Amino acid sequence: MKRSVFSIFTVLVLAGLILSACGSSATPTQEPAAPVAPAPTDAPAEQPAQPTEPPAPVEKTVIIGFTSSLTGAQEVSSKRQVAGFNLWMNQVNEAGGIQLSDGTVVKFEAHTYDDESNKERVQELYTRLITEDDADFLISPYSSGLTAAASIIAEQNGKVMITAGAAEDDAYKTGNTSLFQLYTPGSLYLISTVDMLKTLDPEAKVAVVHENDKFSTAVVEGLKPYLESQGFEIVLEEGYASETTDFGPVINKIVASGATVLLGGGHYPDGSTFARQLYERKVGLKFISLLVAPADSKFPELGDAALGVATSSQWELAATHTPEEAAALGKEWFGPTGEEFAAAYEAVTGDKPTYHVAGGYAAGLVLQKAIQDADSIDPEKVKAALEAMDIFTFYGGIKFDTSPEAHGLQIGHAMVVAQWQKNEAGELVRKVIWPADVANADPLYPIPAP
Amino acid sequence: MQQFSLLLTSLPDGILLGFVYGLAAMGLTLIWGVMNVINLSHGPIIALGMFGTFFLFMRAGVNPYVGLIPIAVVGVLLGVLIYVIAVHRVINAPHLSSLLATFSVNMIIIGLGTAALTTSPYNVDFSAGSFKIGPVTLLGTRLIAALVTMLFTGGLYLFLYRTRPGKFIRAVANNRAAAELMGVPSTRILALSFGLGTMLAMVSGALIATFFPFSILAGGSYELKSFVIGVLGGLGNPIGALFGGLILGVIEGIIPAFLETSWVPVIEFALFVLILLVRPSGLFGAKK
Amino acid sequence: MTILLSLQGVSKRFGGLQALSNVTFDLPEGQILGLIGPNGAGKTTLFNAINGVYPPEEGRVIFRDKDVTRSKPYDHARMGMARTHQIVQPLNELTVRENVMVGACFGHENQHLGNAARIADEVLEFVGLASRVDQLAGSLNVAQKKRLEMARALAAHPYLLLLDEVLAGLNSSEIDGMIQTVLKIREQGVTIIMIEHVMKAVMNVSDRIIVLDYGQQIAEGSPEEIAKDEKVIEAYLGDPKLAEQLLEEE
Amino acid sequence: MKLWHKYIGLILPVLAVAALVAWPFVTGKPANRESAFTILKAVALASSLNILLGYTGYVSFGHIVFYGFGGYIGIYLLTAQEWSLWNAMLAGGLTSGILAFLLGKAILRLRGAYFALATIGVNEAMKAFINNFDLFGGPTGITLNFSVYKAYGGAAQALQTSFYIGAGLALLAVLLSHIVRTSKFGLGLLAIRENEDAAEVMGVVAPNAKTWAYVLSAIIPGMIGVLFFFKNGNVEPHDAFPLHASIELLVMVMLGGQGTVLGPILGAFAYQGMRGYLVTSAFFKNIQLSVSGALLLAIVLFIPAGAIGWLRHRVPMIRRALA
Repeated sequence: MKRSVFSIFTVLVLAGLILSACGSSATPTQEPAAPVAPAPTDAPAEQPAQPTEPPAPVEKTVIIGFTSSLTGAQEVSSKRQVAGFNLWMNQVNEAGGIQLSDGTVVKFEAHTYDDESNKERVQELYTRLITEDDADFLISPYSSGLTAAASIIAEQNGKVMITAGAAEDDAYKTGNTSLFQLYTPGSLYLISTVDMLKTLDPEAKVAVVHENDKFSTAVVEGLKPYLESQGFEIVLEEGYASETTDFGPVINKIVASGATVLLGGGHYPDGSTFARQLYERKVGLKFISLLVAPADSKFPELGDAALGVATSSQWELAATHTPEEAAALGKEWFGPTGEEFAAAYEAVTGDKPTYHVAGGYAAGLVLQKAIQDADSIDPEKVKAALEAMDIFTFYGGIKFDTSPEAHGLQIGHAMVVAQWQKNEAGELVRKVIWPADVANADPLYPIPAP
Repeated sequence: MQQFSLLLTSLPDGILLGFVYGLAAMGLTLIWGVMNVINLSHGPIIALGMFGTFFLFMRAGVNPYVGLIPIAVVGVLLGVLIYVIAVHRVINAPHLSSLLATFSVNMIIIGLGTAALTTSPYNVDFSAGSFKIGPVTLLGTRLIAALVTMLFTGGLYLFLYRTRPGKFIRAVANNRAAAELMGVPSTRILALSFGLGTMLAMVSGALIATFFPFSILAGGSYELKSFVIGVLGGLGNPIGALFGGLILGVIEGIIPAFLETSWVPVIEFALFVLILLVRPSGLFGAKK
Repeated sequence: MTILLSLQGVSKRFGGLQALSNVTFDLPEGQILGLIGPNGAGKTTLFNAINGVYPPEEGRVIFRDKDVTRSKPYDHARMGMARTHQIVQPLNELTVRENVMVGACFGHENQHLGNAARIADEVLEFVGLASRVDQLAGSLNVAQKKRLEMARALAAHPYLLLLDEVLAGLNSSEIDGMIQTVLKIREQGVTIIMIEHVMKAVMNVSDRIIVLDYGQQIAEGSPEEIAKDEKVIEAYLGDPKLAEQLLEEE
Repeated sequence: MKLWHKYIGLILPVLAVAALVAWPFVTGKPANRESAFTILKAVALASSLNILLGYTGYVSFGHIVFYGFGGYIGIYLLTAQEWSLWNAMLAGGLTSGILAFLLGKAILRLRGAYFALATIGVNEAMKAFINNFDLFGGPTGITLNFSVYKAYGGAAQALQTSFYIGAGLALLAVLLSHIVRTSKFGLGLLAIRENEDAAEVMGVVAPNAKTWAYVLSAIIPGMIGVLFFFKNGNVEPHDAFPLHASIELLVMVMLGGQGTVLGPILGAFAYQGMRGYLVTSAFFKNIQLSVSGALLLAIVLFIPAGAIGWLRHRVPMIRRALA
């Protein structure tokens, strides 16, 4: 008896959940207006009405849609990217929004879902963002794989999508027209590191050891030919599975190969593990550069294992780009300085910004600039403004490829090399060591033996 | 020659890790042996053990090896709790029911864990030094972990063969109906077995945390390893699991000397399926 | 007279136990062969050897002029051999009709579902389960499950029917009913081997009887001959008087 | 009356799928189309799995391997060999079927939990292998060029088309499930599920029947894989062989009631509907996995036969209708 009562209860609970699920998704249909009409048609419809009356300040809220990885493998970097974006949005809104020449004031609102670092629902969620939440512009999820799936939804709906954490090149070579990449493409990630190495130690024997995933493999594909063209010997090339925790065998191979320099890595979890075990095993490499992980502010949790580990960074506070630099290059400057940005971020979170934060912030900044240039929020005009954009911000140069073969690929941005070094107080700090003109420290080369 | 020196340097590591993998698998295989349940909440339980070390050591400053004691106690209690709530009702149902019941426990733990701890990686910054013997570097944490595993294996052996509850467990594993007729309180024994299995998983997690970073999701790959090890050593044979763990550790040490590291899982899982087909009772079990 | 089934020196061992040794006999078409012997004599093992569940290590099983020693149980079934199990094995979550249809569909006639349903209804009528066709097999009582076993075997319209203790656990009127059923089956031209402990029935129905003891074939002959066989009486019937009584009971 | 009776077991499932297809059109919202696609995909996969799990009684924990393998083959042919989507889908389904045939010959000898473990091993080995297989792009996977969509009327039209194809595949899976359930072959499978040894004695050629059931349960997942990765625009190893998706499929079949045509459909609705709701709900967002887990546990413990099974046991009248 008791048992069947419970069964009925369970069925009821389940039924209730399902009903409320249907109910919640059904509610928007009760809105009187037909929401089916896409956003672009709204704008022209209103414009003819305006000349009849003197332009009163009309406030328009532009909705920015994106998913983020609140859980799963991409969580750490994804959350930083979102934090950067939110900082930009709050600043713009607090400053009263963007003034257009017709008197419209544009403010922003973010709509977001958790993609669980999983491609299964990304398309569903982006479709929901566009059609239910009426998002006007999109920011990409974090990581190349998720972005590739989301970009198709952006493309089919003609929505502009600014991609931040999606460095891998392929996604921009698919013939799409709506993606705009902020990051330096994956294939160019380690080019500056190789240039630096050339000046430090042209005889270095290089081991290329990387995570076996989309992004890291793309980086390595770009790296290898460049290394060879610069006359370096690659003594080991090795991929490891993403979930690897024991790097012992890999490290033994590095030792056996006689390598003096290690280039590679992948994302945060594997990279931090790799660095720690390299240190524990006293491998004694002269130089280590890993992707992504050392760029995160959590990296010094490794203690001394972090010392000397370098990374390619999209942006570093210490080497932040300046209006003077822009002027020297003859480029237009836009947005706050790096110091202003960093101070604002620290005021909100108490943490120093990483390049993922900067990327998120810059995504907003680029959109703001494009809306200002277009003097409109019409997607086509904004897209045209993005295609014409050639500016400098604290994050660096931003210019998009407009050729049909690689539309939206970032071609204006350069990477810096950062390395964890100790300051006078013995604390670990991330120093910029390359390019020489922006560096605030000399490379620690070779890394002192543990 | 290079391969030989690679083997020489990689093997000891593999063996030391193999012990700890074996300990995790022992928990899985004990539960399988006693009640024919494949515990799909094994992975998250391992992860809980990892967080046990993290909170005791990083927050309360307890030495990780002393911390094993409270973790083991919590493990037994947690296991009994899981058994009573989720497993007992489906113990005689078809396999699918117990698989899904333990999988729902998996979802519950991961869900709560994600809400409380996020899925970010955690690190236990603990070192027990390292020893260099010729070209071979042995890490202290791994050495101690292997020793602790041996202690636990010995303890488990003594418990199963020398104590009354242990004998009851073996009786229930052998033939539950007959054991019940002889007056063995089978429900309590089943709950205790589940508790022991959970304890072993948590302790192995606690040890792993001293050398690898982890997140609430980290248990998944150790759970898969435990399946492989369980089958290598013979499902239901806790001592076999230790040898299975050693074999897996050796495989992980050897393969990279000949192939790219990324081939390791291919070979592991192919071997796993092969052994299931050829010798389902494990390498050390009687031939079927 | 055509020989339907022929066993030639069939032997089977389980570990150290010699379950069957050198069992040899010919079974002509249309006969009922009784198979008796004490518990553990190897009767069910012999069935398992005949229908391929546990193929014998030595010897040959010839069915309808084909060597089927190494064939699988389903090959035997498809050649026209059907059996019941001593411990009933109903397909619990299927209906009674579906259970019987399995027999008709996959036996040697290889019937379509439509025909199989018709045959199932006929056979269930025949064994007296017509009122339960839509019930789940798991919900039947033991006697009904025994009839279901029989119905499944019959639905295959086999040449050879192996009956493993279909009378066990039935009361005497049920036994009489079942005996009539068995005789009716024989009338349809089906050859039968039956394992049975109820002597009255075996002696009554069988054309010939084989006695197994410790896997050995200790006697073979007509019911009368068996009843008088010293070895049989010693091994199985125990008491000659008891044996005579059994024979006279009819 | 007789005819109605005969086909009611098919009509209800088809109506359920049809309602799902109609939903985005009635509400006029493309987001619902995407949600409907997610559910249709689940219906197709769960109904396929049901042939093996529900009818034959073999618990596969790695069924998603056919989805990933077929998907990879199809996407490879679509990009590198420039096949049409149709041919690529057929090829994906076919190769998945062949894989199931070969695998089935080997691992269907195992019973119970051993079979379940072997299927996990196969899935993980395949994922690791593809990760190292350069022809399929290794870890980078394969990315579709947008020009591929041009042949289908551009990206927007291609997504619409994908939805129709997905609906077609779901319907196909349901039909297949119904045909198997009501066929002689299906009766043999049910006999194997109930008692494999007894079934063999009655003449069911279990090894062949099981293998064919495995093949039939693998073909549509292979085709769905091609379609999904075509729609998603790329395929990577860890998206193609997610172990947890295999388990989710089991949960769906279990929720609705294994061994019935309608069960997996309802299960797919309930599970995907619930997950979709929990993921986007402000209240449950953070603990949605735990809530799903607790609900699943309650169902496993208290209604193990699933919704349909529960009804069948209590209301014999509708047994035929819900077959």
